[in-house]
Amino acid sequence: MDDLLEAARLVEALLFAASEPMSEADIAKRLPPGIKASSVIERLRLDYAGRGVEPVQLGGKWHFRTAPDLGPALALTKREERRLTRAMEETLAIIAYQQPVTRPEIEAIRGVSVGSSTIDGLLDTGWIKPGPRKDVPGRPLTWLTTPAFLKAFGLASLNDLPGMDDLRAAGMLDTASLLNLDPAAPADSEGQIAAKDGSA
Amino acid sequence: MDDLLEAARLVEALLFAASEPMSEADIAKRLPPGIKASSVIERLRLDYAGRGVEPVQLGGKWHFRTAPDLGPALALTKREERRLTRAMEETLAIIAYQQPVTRPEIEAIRGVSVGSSTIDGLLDTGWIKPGPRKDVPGRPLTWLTTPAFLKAFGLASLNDLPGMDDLRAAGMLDTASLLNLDPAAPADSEGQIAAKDGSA
Amino acid sequence: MEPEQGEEWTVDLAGYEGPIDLLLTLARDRKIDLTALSISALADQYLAFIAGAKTARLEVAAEYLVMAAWLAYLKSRLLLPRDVPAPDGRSATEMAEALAEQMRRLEAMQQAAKRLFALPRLGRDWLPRGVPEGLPVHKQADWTADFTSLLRAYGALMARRTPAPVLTVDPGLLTSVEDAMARLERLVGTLPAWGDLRSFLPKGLQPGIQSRSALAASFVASLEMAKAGHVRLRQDETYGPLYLSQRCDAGTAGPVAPEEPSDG
Repeated sequence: MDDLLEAARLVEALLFAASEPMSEADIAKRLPPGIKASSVIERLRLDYAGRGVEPVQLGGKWHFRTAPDLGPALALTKREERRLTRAMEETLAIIAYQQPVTRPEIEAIRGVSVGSSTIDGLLDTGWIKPGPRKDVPGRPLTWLTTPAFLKAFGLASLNDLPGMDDLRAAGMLDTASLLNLDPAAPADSEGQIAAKDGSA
Repeated sequence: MDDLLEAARLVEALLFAASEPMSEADIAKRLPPGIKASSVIERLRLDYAGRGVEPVQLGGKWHFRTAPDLGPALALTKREERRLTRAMEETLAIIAYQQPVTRPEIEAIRGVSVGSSTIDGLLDTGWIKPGPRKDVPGRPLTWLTTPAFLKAFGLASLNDLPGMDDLRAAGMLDTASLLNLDPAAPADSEGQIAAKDGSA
Repeated sequence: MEPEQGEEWTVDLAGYEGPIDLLLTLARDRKIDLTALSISALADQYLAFIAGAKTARLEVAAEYLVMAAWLAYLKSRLLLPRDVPAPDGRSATEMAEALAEQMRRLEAMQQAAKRLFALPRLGRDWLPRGVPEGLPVHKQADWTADFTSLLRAYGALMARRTPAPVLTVDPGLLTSVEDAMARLERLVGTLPAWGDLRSFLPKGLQPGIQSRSALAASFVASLEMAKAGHVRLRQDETYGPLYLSQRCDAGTAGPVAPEEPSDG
């Protein structure tokens, strides 16, 4: 009997049966001595390549999910899905890539004030949450993404956000330089946006 | 593209994600025209033969379940700290001091019957074991403590158990204390044996 | 308030997420490079756009106008032969570069948002396991016991086995119902009228068990005799003294005083 195959059987059964994704450490605990969890997972990934279900990492833990290309065939689009506004999408991206980030920082990047409805709408998705206050004048609240965000977007971790490495390398995620940037930097960024604001 | 493989991918995703088992008719509805559900299921069964999960029929409907031989390996042992009950404590003490001692003898001392759960619980601790049968009518089993008992209580040998005089000196053999029975002590659910012991 | 026709391009601010977004869009549409050198050209485009919007009598949010004023200022500074620092210490080139940097940043985040939202999404593109069976859990007890508690339990058991004080009564102290009845039969005829039951008790009884036993036996005896029709019983108040007399007695006299105080 092929030990790796036997271990792969066990891990696929584990991941199918477990009610939550499992960390590599959790998986390793169930394996016989001498079998590395990472090797078994790699074997499983190969076994399931091109199948209708696949093992993927989500928030640092492994689970099986249906192959994304099958979404339309599974008729998943029938589920009513509230579309996010562009303001919400961009704000979420800024929070995801630059967290912890304050509202003034988000506004500095977007060059426009962020309406309450944008934050409220994102809070409704369960994808963002308030973080600790930032130690600058006014002590603004920071914003973070939640585990539900990683789950919804099928991300293993924040480092797996698309283009994360490139953005970091290009210095695009450096919030320290942000506040000197704003060219039009009016003293008050609040209250100057009329109802036209697309984020409303 | 292999149509049957593509259909098998879809069906495995369907069965994987479905909230309940699906009938062949349910499956057929999701398949493109010209593909027979039974052929797809047969293909899936072959694909999953010998794997850790497999499509099985349950009441005429299909679902994925873990391979039965993996059941024990999937189980997780959860350790939980448990304290001896009062009945277990008394019974263990009597066995420790008076071994080899039979259950009727223990009951005579405790004044209440000793439930099976008490003996089972003590056996689970690994601190008692059955000894030879006593040569009296009914030939009841005697009970002894194990080396694990000594180890658990930090005793080098049974001779290290404090004697009656030690207990008395420590105030643990005080008749007066009987009049103030500990109200917090849990009621003995094993039921009093009437008239067996005048002091009860 | 119909927008005037024949504009060079359609003026509509509703589609933009603020002035930087508008600048970015203009740069993209006009293929203007985001270097400091071309910011001047971009500023022209922006100012033209805002002018167009005003001509079309669109409501232009203040922030767009602030940016327009700032760009006009920047452009005039850039046109100066010598780059004189502004009051805040920044040269026009630095200001232009700051603007370009902010545009690049927003552009990066806009692209990140696009890529983020292109990811396969839970519920739209993929599903997790529908109904996981769950992993079976075997509970294993880690037994803990306290030695002192064990010794205490044993001590209490042993203490319970030492003989408890027992009530022992000398049979000679007790009065039987038969004896009491014989005594009452004998005495009741000797009394003139109603007599307190207690007055029929023998003298010299020890207080306590002996007295109580005699009283209780006499009471039961009196009930038996009343049932048999030998005596009559009377009690004037609840818990009051019980009187008895011979059946034939007319009950003319009051109760006699007890022979001795009762301890009942």
